[in-house]
Amino acid sequence: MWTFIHKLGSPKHCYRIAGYFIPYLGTISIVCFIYGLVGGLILAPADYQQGDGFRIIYVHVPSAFLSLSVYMVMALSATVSLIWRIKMADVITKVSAPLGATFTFLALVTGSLWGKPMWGTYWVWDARLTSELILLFLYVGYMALESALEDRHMAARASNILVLVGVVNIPIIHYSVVWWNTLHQGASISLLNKPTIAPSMLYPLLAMLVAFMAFFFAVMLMRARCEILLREQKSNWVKELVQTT
Amino acid sequence: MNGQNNINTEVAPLLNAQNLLCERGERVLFANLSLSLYAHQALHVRGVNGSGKTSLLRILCGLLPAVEGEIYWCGRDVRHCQHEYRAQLAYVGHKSGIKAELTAQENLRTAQMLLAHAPACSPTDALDRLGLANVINLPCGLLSAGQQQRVALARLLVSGARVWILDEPFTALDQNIVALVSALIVEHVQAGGAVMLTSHQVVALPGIELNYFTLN
Amino acid sequence: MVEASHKLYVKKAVPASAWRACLQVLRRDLLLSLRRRSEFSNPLFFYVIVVSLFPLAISPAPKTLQMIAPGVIWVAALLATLLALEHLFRSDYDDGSLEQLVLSPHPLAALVFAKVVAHWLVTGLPLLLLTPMLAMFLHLSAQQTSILLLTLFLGTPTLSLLGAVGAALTVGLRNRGLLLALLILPLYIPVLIFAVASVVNAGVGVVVTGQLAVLGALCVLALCLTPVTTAAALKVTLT
Amino acid sequence: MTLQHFFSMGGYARYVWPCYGLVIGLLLVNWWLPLRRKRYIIKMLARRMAYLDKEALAKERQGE
Repeated sequence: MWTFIHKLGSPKHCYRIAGYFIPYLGTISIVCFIYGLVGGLILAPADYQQGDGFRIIYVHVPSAFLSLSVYMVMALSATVSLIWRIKMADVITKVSAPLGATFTFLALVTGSLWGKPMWGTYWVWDARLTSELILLFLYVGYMALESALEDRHMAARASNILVLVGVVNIPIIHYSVVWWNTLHQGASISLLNKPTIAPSMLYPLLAMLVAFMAFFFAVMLMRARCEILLREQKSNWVKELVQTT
Repeated sequence: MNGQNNINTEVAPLLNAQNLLCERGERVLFANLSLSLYAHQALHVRGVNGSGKTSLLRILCGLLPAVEGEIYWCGRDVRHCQHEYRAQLAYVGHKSGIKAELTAQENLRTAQMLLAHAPACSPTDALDRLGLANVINLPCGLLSAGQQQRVALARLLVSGARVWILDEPFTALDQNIVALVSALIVEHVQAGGAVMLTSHQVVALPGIELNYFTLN
Repeated sequence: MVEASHKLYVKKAVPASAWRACLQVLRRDLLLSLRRRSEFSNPLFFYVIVVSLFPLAISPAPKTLQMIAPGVIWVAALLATLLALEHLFRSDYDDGSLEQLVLSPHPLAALVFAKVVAHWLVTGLPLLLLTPMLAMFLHLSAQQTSILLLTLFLGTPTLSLLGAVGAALTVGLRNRGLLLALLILPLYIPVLIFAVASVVNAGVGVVVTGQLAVLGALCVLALCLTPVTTAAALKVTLT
Repeated sequence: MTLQHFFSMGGYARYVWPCYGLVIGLLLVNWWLPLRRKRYIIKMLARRMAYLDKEALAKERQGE
């Protein structure tokens, strides 16, 4: 086990391992995506309350879930990088941020599009939508700091610290927003609590969740490979690789 | 004390660095560089501009983490004796570290408090030794660059640290002040301390033998 | 040539303990702020100006002003603290005394905490002293004003402490003003929510001890966690 | 589940289809970007290495 972790430290090895996993993750994500789409859009019965509008949850819930779990992945790799000083963890944190921001943006847009038929307005200061919005600010702040610092090592370590500060604040922000929401709008049903889910509705949702997760890891590893090539361009394994392709 | 300072290399060196590697941006400044500094020793680090002299000094005083390599203080890894290592080491870099609005005395009092080691001499004595007696109560902003550099060097006396790491200490100093500072360095080395400095001028330290370390 | 006979090590003073070093850093920073008044008076003028913009922008009617007053004062205080955070490490970074702070054997977290306390005394406290006047501008009742002062007293240290982390992360940058706001404002949201809520509830006569307790908890959390984080951030960005 | 009903999404077509379109669109873009970037990096590194080799060659010839 230890040699495996040690191997992860070497960029050459990471590049190869990432290359090995990408096709598998890609196929998983495509298969689950298709099943989720077919199941969600066609097979699942319409919701008695929201009619067919509820089908947006097959896209909204996975992206909302992903927006938070990507931040957790970044927090994990930031901790690994700060404590064990594995340089590859910096690569993972850096490449995951734009993906996390994309998922958060998707969650916001699909949430507001779902809100229109239910509540009549595009933007509703619902607790979860508001914390998604703040999460988007955290992502943007991370990416801004990462790109502002020129020196690569300093940029990585400083933004790792910011991610950890962010991860401590996420639950605080979430619960203060939820409390603030109940204060002003009373305990009205929150837009996003899932209606009672029949199994035929649930499985496509789980499939979409798996599809999104597999998609995230596949694309993150692809971006990581690009970053590794750039960072190790002077080492000879990259030179050989460039010559062979 | 005879002219030749006796560096007994049996005892562990005050400061010892093993195969350091330093990068700036994508460029490797130096790789597996080893260096040791003994008590009673003055070391002149030489190298062309951009050869990484300043980075080396900053690595040795703990400001800049080396990409690879270990640093030992009196034989023990720096990470285990942080307190003593930092208390016994004083660094004067390109930036003087002097607040312009404060007088020289106030600056030195803060510097004195910042170093846990028993302060050697009071701020006024240190400023006397550097010939700054007449400007003690002036805000440092009004002092000339040479005078501000001397206030920074006075911090070394006040701190009582055993190892002095000086980055171009003689810039902006005129001849007799350079002699004054050299005398202080000699006195410090003879009293058992160690000095590591970089300088573009010829460094004349009468009374002690100056070792060289060139960075290519 | 100064004759070198004068013994260099004159007398053995007592070694400075971490506590006295922190006090000295605090005293030095307060002295510096007194000699550089513009740095801490600007955020205060900004605070007053921003608050007095709102009656012009929205409406001078006491009813509406009373409704928006807590939010306006708190957002203005937030932005004023953010403005003042620029100078927390910047001047020390420029003249190199931040390096001396990092090189000191005393725990950097304690020294940084002393600096943040000095910064709070120079910006947080004056904000507090100005607030009664601004509360009067916006027709706040005495009860609400007292609760507002209490929330500011509990909230501004948290703002300074959290802001210090952002200031440390962006100390080396050129265009850091906006970046500091982008990094730190999301982290200010819980303090803003609970503070404004307790002032609004106080106006309605609801018991506000709960919100104040949460504000106190946020303050204590910031007191414990941020000095260490700021020290780590300084060590990273100072190389 | 007639085809016509499917497209109208029970009257919510205006909200469901833009959502799915946007999601699938953005995911495809995110999938395609690294592919293009990797090709670009490989080409750029190849060009840079060719340039360095040429320079080294030129220096050798001067050396003789």
